[in-house]
Amino acid sequence: MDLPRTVTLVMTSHLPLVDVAHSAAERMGEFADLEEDEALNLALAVREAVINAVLHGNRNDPDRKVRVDIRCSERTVRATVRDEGSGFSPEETPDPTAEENLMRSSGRGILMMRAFVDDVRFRRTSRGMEVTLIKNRPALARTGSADGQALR
Amino acid sequence: MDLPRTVTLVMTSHLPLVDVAHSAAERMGEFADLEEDEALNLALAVREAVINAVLHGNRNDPDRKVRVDIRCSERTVRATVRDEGSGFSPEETPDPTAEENLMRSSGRGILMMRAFVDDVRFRRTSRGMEVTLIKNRPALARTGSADGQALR
Amino acid sequence: MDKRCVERSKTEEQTLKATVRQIGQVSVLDLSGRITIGEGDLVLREAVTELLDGGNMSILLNLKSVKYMDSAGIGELVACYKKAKEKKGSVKLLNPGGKVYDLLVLTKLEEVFETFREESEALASF
Amino acid sequence: MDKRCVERSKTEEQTLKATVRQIGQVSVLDLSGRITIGEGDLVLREAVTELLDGGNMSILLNLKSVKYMDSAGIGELVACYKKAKEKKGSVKLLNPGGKVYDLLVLTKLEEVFETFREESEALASF
Ligand SMILES: Nc1ncnc2c1ncn2[C@@H]1O[C@H](COP(=O)(O)OP(=O)(O)O)[C@@H](O)[C@H]1O
Ligand SMILES: Nc1ncnc2c1ncn2[C@@H]1O[C@H](COP(=O)(O)OP(=O)(O)O)[C@@H](O)[C@H]1O
Repeated sequence: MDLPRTVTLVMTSHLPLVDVAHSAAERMGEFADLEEDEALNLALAVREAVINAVLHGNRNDPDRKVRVDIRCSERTVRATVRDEGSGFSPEETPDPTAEENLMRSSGRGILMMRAFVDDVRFRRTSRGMEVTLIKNRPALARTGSADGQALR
Repeated sequence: MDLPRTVTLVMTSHLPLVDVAHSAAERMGEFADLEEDEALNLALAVREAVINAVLHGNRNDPDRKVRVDIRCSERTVRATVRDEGSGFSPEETPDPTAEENLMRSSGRGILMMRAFVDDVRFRRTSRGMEVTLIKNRPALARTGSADGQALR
Repeated sequence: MDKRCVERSKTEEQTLKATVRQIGQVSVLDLSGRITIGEGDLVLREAVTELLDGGNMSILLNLKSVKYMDSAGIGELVACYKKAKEKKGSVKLLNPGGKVYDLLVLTKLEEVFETFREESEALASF
Repeated sequence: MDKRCVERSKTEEQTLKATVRQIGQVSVLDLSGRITIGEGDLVLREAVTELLDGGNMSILLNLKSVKYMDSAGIGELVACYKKAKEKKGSVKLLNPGGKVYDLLVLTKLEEVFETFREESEALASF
């Protein structure tokens, strides 16, 4: 089978460009045979990671880039979002579902990422933060039937 | 003003991924303040160039990449599509509107690119073909009023 | 905020549309599209602020046609709720669809918002 | 061609939908969506081939709800035209919208295809 398929996206730190990453992730999800709703979930997780990369990581600095690698392999489709910021420790972020945080108007992005994909991994590198979002592909897609679609 | 904004997209040579480039171009067109229809035209031109890069340039070889750089500057939004093929001479391609070619089921991509954007430039490099599609931004967008949108 | 930009920057299906129906003392805000950062959230904020500034303190957000929200969108819902409360008004929710409802549950905000399935019930509750 | 894949691979609004209305001897194929490479073109090809194979030789493609085509889409239109002609049938066009019409003009294919604005006129022409 004709895998992996990859798309890499490098964008300047402009918030409206998050939609480019959103669309790219949604389409890769569809090509990976995710259900329409699950492809949207992948896109929403990527959206949250890219928003954070632009706002918190790169602090809207137009000279800093956000890089998104989306890869469809046999069993998974995964997106890695990298920024050029100083990183953070996800375990130290406040729980947005705690009583005292419920009325905050932000702080729910990571919660949403975790809900929308099967696995979320954070890594701090020398260049910045790296967030990997992993979605399992449906079993059906991994057997013969997806072959026809691989090269259309 | 907060320019240029750029998105770079690198993808494996899989035809269905053309939609990722299409969406990216359409959104960049919108962010560049093109009318909705003109943003679609830009996307359609990029679509044709990417199809050619995948099919004719990279000949569907999954190890070869297609690279699309989309850049929104003060006066233009431009997309450059690069493949890793052996290139071609556009002036030698048959005119699809000539009587004897009208009934062919292919050969209209370059004609469409030229119709959908303001300028098309072809360049053969040592690494492959390079097609640049340029669309002028509306005058309105270049004066003060677009500022608000630049960083939302 | 420059409304023109917000509205022009997205393809038709995606821009959040907000229209008000005044039913007795209640302002029903019919929303359709998506509530996302830099666009839908701003449209929502503007619409609710306008209502509150105009003295309309009972606001029902009809979410039936909202396809999805991101964290900024749900954050804006909370911001609207708080803004109304400060002015002794209230913001309630009508008919959140599958994806939006799941998000309210995930974030535990269904415990905060009064949420209704029937418009008549919602109207009667103010 | 695996139809399931073609239909699943795109979001709802974009997949080309093709439905047939048989009016007398004429098969009207109502198309909606986009006709693009690897999806819409395949849907169109399959639909027209099925009609021809079933002995339906008078085919009217209703393009009213086709938003756009790429070069593969317009190429498929030509291929359908030729396939019908070989079998002594014909493919005509109804109501191409702005973008599709412009493309027919650009490619000089409006000189090839008989094109109608009124369905009744189109039906009478076969
Ligand atoms: N890429 C990043 N770089 C630096 N800090 C980050 C990054 N992503 C998230 N954070 C930190 O984690 C916090 C929680 O993030 P999140 O749950 O997405 O909520 P929000 O972005 O709304 O605050 C952020 O407020 C920020 O302090
Ligand atoms: N990137 C490319 N690399 C090599 N050859 C190309 C490339 N793009 C176009 N061509 C050549 O130019 C011809 C005309 O292209 P086009 O007008 O897009 O029509 P079509 O792709 O349908 O043949 C192609 O058939 C091909 O021979």
